[in-house]
Amino acid sequence: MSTASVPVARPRRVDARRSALAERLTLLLHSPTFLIGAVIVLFWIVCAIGNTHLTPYDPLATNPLGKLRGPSPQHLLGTDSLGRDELSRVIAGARGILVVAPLATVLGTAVGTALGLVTGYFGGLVDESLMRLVDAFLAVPVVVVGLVALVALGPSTITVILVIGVVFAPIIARTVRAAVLSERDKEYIQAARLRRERTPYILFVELLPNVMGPILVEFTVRLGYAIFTIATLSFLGFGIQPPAPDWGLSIYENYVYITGGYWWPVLFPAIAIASLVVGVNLVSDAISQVLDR
Amino acid sequence: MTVDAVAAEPVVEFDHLDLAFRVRGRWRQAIRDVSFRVEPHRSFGLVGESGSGKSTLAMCAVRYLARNARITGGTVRVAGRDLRTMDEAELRRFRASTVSMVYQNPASALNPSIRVGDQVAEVFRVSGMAASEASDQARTMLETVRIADAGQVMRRFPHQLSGGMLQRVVIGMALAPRPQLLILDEPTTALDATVEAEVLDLIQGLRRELGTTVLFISHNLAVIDRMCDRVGVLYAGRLVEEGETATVFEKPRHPYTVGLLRCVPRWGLRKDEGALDTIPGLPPSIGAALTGCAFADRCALAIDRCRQEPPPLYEVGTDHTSRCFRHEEADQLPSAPAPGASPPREREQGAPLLQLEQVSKTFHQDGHDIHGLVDVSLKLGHGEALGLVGESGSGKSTLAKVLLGLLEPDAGATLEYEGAPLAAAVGHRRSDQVRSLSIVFQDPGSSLNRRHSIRRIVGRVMTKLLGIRGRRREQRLEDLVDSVRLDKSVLDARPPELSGGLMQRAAIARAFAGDPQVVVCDEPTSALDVSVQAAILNLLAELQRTRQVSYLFISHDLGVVRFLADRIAVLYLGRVMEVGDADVVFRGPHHPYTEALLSAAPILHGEARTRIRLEGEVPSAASPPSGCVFHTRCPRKLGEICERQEPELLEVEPGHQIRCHIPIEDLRRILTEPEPPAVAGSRPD
Amino acid sequence: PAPAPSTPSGSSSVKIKRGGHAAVGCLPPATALDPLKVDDEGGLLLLSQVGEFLSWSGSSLVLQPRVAQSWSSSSDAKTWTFKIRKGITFHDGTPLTAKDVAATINLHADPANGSNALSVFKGVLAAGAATAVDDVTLRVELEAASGNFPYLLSSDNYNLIILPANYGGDFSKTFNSCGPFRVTSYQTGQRMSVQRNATYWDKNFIPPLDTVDYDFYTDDQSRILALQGKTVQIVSHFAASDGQALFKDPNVKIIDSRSANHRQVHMRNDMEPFTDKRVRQAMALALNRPDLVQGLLNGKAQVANDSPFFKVYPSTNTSVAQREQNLTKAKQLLQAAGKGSGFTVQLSTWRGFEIPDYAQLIQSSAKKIGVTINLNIVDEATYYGNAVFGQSIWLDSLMGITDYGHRAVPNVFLGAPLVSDGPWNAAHFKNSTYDGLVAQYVATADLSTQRRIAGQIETLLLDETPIIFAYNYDATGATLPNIGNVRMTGDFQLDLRSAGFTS
Amino acid sequence: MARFLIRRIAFAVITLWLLSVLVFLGAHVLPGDVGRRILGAFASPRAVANLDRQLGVDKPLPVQYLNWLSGAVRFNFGSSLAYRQPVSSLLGPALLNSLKLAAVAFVIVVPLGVVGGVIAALNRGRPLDRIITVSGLSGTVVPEFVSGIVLILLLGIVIRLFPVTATAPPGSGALTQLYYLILPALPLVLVLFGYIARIARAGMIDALDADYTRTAYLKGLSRRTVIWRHVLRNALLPTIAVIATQTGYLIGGLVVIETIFNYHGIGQLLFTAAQQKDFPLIQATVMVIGVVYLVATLLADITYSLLNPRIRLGGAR
Ligand SMILES: Nc1ncnc2c1ncn2[C@@H]1O[C@H](COP(=O)(O)OP(=O)(O)OP(=O)(O)O)[C@@H](O)[C@H]1O
Ligand SMILES: Nc1ncnc2c1ncn2[C@@H]1O[C@H](COP(=O)(O)OP(=O)(O)OP(=O)(O)O)[C@@H](O)[C@H]1O
Ligand SMILES: [Mg+2]
Ligand SMILES: [Mg+2]
Repeated sequence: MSTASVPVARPRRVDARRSALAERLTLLLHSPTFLIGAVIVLFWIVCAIGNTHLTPYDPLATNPLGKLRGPSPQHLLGTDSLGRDELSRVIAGARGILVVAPLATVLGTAVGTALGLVTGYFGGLVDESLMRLVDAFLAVPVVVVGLVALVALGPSTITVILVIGVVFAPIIARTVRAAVLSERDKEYIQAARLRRERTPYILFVELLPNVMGPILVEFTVRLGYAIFTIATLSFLGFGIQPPAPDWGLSIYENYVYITGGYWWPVLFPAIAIASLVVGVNLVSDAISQVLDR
Repeated sequence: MTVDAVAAEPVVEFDHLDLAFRVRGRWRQAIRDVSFRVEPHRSFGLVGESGSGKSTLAMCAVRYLARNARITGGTVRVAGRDLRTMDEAELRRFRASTVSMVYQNPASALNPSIRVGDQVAEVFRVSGMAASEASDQARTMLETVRIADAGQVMRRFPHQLSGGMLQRVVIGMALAPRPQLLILDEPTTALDATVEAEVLDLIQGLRRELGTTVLFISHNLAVIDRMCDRVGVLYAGRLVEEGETATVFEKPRHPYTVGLLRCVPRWGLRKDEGALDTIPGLPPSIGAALTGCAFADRCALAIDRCRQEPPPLYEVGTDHTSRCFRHEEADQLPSAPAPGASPPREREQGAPLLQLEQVSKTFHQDGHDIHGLVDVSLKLGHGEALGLVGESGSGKSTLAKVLLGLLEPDAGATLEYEGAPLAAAVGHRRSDQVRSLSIVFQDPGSSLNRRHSIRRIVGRVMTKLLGIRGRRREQRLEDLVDSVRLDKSVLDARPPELSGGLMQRAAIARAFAGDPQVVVCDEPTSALDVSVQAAILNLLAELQRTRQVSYLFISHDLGVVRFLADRIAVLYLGRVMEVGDADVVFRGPHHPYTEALLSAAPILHGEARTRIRLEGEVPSAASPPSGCVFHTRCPRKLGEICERQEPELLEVEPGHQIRCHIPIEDLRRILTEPEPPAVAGSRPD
Repeated sequence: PAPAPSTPSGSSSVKIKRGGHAAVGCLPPATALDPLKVDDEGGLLLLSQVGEFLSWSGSSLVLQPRVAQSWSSSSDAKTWTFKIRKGITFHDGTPLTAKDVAATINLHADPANGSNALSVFKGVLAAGAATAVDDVTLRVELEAASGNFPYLLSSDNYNLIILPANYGGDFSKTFNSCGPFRVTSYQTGQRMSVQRNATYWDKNFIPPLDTVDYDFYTDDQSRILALQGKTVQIVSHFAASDGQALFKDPNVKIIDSRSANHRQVHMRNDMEPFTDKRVRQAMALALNRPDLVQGLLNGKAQVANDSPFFKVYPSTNTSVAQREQNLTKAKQLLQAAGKGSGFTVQLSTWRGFEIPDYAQLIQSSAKKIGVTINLNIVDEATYYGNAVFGQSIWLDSLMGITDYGHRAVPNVFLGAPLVSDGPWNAAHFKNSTYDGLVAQYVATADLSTQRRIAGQIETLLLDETPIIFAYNYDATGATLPNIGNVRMTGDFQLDLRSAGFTS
Repeated sequence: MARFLIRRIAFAVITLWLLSVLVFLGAHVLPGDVGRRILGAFASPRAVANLDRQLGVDKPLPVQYLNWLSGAVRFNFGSSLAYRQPVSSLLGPALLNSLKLAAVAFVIVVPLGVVGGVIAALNRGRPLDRIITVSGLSGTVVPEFVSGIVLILLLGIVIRLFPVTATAPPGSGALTQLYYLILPALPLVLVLFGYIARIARAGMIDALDADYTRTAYLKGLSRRTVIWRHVLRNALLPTIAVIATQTGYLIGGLVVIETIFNYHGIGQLLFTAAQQKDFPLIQATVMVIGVVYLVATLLADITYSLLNPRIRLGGAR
């Protein structure tokens, strides 16, 4: 039945579009924001993986008589209030936060995504009531919710992950919902309904891949906030527990000494936290900018 | 401004202009060596497919370039001045007095938080006029663009005005400083045909009145034909042909122009009379390296030379240039093959395939009832194509969705398919019924899941609706993409990797994947360029012929509907105003609304017959007018009865129904009347 | 550096000028100021400023008479008679008599009132035991002999400020007692303001300061900052472990007072692996006590010898040898106990003072003898739970660190945490010989006999090591250099009766 | 407009109610016996049970909730377990203090952030833009306790520019109080600056790229006029709403800042309440924080709608 004179259309642009992806990647690799961020994050990832293999001393080895020694050739970043080597603790501290924060964020993203997909897709009463609940939840700052929950449940790494995850879920749900709202009226969803797909299929196979962009961006942003929040909770004494070489905890433990001029056990973990959050956010910023183009 | 002083030199002059955009880190050439000039008091049209660089050229003429744009060569002179040499203050004065611009979307062209009057007055304030005087001038200007109650309108914010009204305001604002040059960039593309016609009339009138030079940009050849003295055809950033509009459209000398002109469904052409001409392939993407003629890949006349060196500009007639080595043979561009001979369809006897009775659909929004559909009854026969026309918001898509079961109609509606009742919701329909109805949406970009491969998108339908899997499915998939004239490699592509036309073909493949009996096509070509549109229409016609499906074909383009539809239903505010065989509906006697739609349709080659113009815009479906819902805009309103009583949809001749108080005889008489009746706010000249 | 010798109360060492306003940076009271309920440092400090006790247990650990002029006991140490001073008036002007004192004692002794002092009185003093013989004579009949009974009614039992006989439970509104200062305003969570009590009974000790503010600071850091920033002139207490900055600061005067404040590291004697005393001994031998004293507490502590007989107590038998770190011996002991390859235990404690640091130091010491310790550090309320067996991490955990405040005599430390039926016996230590020795010790009033029995107890506890007592630390506070005569007790009660700006 | 307002207020009320349920449930699902908390670890179980009955905490949850809610609407949140004082008498002064601190931070940061964002947008893509955005971003993401400590070290201890506590001596004048509040406000300013600047920048860029801006330029208006008359108005409108939502983060930050600076505000109150597991106080504090947030966003929305003709004058036509 094909008529010879009617040419068959080939996807001539396939290569062009593929290379658009490649161009985005190059763009990312040429973005100074991304590069700086990535280098910082990578540095800490290496520290997290290398952990005690990279540290000059055992980060847990105490030496009460050698406490609070300033930076010196033996202890490049000095020692903390229990005489532990600060450099070793800063390096080893990367692991905890780089495990806990991503886990918490993944948890929050997973739950939030499911929630956002459902509320956004169904709309109506489900959406209204869930969103009001989310509003109520969000009326209280994350640190406060985290603090109260950890007080009640008792601080431990697992509870920190759970609490941060649960607290982030509504925030992520909101973003996902907004993305879903702009997707759900698209006609491919109607097409799916027309072939009578089940709701889970529509949600997870049709919708989800199309809202991955915002989810990815939100994930990286939340990751930054997770580090921020966990460090803050640790600083308040409700996060990661001793003797972990956690940065927030180190600041909490050594904070009382800064007025005495013992700034190093506070400043270096502080720089570590700041650099990691800034790094993650630079990466996140660069990704969202490139996705926007 | 004295007309004679500048008469000697052109108002706009592009001289070997090159321009590039920086995209994803690379400079990409978008305008290539464009030269043309517009003489004073003339109107120059720029046509070309989307992305050909029309708007970019316009922006060059006001030196308002995107941040990532750079002029890489050539000059632009407006009113004798080289724009590139102006400093800030000069540029400002120049913009204030010499040139104005109107663009596509009037709603975004006005500042949402400033009153309309102040925005218009601002134009006068720039030249140092006092506030009260500026405000008076603004009112006068608004009256000039025929805004009734200008005083009222001036106190409004943009969001309180309709699209047509806004565009008038914008045009008024543009003309306020009496510029030498007015640039119109698709000024009516966002408007309904009826409103478009009105706005074009207005522009035409004012231009003559004020003697303004116009640069008119449109992708619509008919609009250019109507509005412009000269035309330039832009292709991939190159001006491929330029000349007097009449000459160029009459005797095009570039294969691209020839192709473009042939793509448009000629007035009255029907699918059984022949296929539409098409231009295969795609324009090169922005920044592509071009060694030869940019069009060579798509040109049936192309010879080796065309691919090796860029053709120079040939003088092909008086003031007529073409950038083609084979400009002399351009009109010998091969035509589409003879019709696939779909024989004129015999009038269907017996039971209709699909029947809708008393379908109404009321939406509830913010406490308002919006009557999307009101008592619609329609039939669709076996293998029949029913065209559905009407302005935006008339309920076309709503009807399609009700039919498919995506929207549940109000209680009291009956839907029957092959004599069996059809449940309202798709979830409650029998699976053979679900399979039998399918749809091609308007925008393939949003109707195909951009994260899934075409194989998955189309194959999933086969699996879900036909239960076919594995090897058999693969076989069928290949057959299907073949029958929609797609290459098999498309199966592995994802929608964003495809052009609009290819995507729409894939969407058509999906619609046919479940072996449907009825395919709803909701404006399947309006998101596409004309060259692509023609191919899609041909394909739809061919598929109907080979697969014996029925279409519910929705479009606002009467030419398109005419080409494809066997019967036509005209909707207005959710009501069927007229329904009948396509020939009859086009020939008349018409419902006044149908008549107005036909009059408004811009037609190439002076075929147009301006009969009646509609005033204003469609009333809100939340509060439709009393009586005949059309009475507020009807130029043939009888009188008080129209406001009081809603007319019945009456069968005026066999197979032809009209909903109007005017007796059929009178409607027939109108048809033969030589002189169109005067319309309120009449022609400017 | 040697601790400042404690100057006997009453003798001014510096010249002070009268008048002025001073601010004290102190911990906020954890609860409303109720003499019955106060059990925290912030609260007891404030009570000591407003209230007056029968006697004052200063840094010498020798009682100084206050409301009581003198006291004596029957020969069996079961009946005690106190002579009450005449001419004392409450802040509201009513005169104080022995009736008020008896009422106060009985108030605390009645279990129905849930006084915090009950734990001290338990088994010694029952409700109604105190009677006013006349306006100036108070007699107290004990349930069991107690050689050190006056300490139980002294400032050492910080709840026991003397209240009027008609006390109605509204102290946090009236603040009516007979101490050197009277309250002018009280803002919960922020500060208490007082003015000198011009009618204070001891005319030699009418405070030179006109007014004093007690500003509440939750954490040590901000208190220290406030002192350095001269926002406050006196800091009632900072943990010696946190005070690094102040010890170095030439613009700050440290006040410190030897005390019996200490931490007990209990090991469950009834649970593996601590059922074997050799394992417990090994744990104790792993600690380097001088390092702890220096490193953890900046030298403001003394090494302890795994019994509550700290060097500060006059009754302590110092001839018993001090236990020292000996890793080799510790490993041998573990080997002998069949734990040569080490083991893993969990150490529970709560987050406060230097305790988490101490826990981490124990952890790394234990590591040296092959013992892995996991830390479980919770908040205070969680750690103590309901404070009864089965409902308290403190009493149920395999190993834990518990904070014990200062007591002027070791009786409480010898009893509740160590005797077989002791309510705080977190170590689950059951030893009848020990119980007998303690009973003997408590009933003894004579110092040399006390020392003899103490020697036996010390030896026994060193051998059994149910609990590690590694150090007892000084009470440390600080003032600006222009403030003089601030004195402190081991309980961090301040004696500002002669404090003021130096002239 | 009226419709919008009613709807908006109704939403706020519903949200508030949900918040009260969440807070109440939170405090009751969490472990902890009220009687035990009051009487302390060493009280007898009988006394604890007695007290529980007196306080009504042995009643079914819905009854307790209603009791609590009916008190809460009258600003009566019961008694603090730790302080044994009406919670409201603690909350009032603390809230006032926090509002003072927040106000100082806002007064500094809002103009700074908006101006920063506007400048960045006007220099889009240039180094100045990058500097503002990246430094803003860095300030935003660094926890307050980190920046707070560094600021204390620098401004309070090394160069002694500001006092290191937040509370001015009693009886000091407004200016002195302000002086004491600047250092604690700075970490908050750092956090918010980047955020506000970012939003203002985005709003500006949207407005700069909008067709109506092009229209304005093509009218021949000067850049100045275009920006002041056409761009800023539309650009900064969304910023208002965003600034209000930042009160949430602000209060989160207050917990830390007030702890570091020993400032008797709602954050410190919450932190001590949390440490002491003083649930009535926690409940009330969290509730008050939520109310402050909701009121702030409500006010912002109302301001926004008053300034936005689209909402003020209702839908199209
Ligand atoms: N700011 C920009 N940055 C990058 N590319 C641009 C920019 N503006 C336009 N382009 C590209 O330049 C080409 C020409 O665009 P232009 O808008 O002039 O086309 P047009 O003919 O007006 O099309 P349409 O009919 O769709 O309006 C297109 O490929 C477009 O994608
Ligand atoms: N989900 C909805 N909620 C409220 N009103 C709706 C909804 N969908 C459509 N409408 C209204 O119903 C009327 C008919 O809309 P419909 O989309 O069917 O028009 P249309 O003829 O397809 O217009 P167009 O040519 O613009 O596609 C319009 O007034 C529209 O505003
Ligand atoms: Mg364009
Ligand atoms: Mg439609």
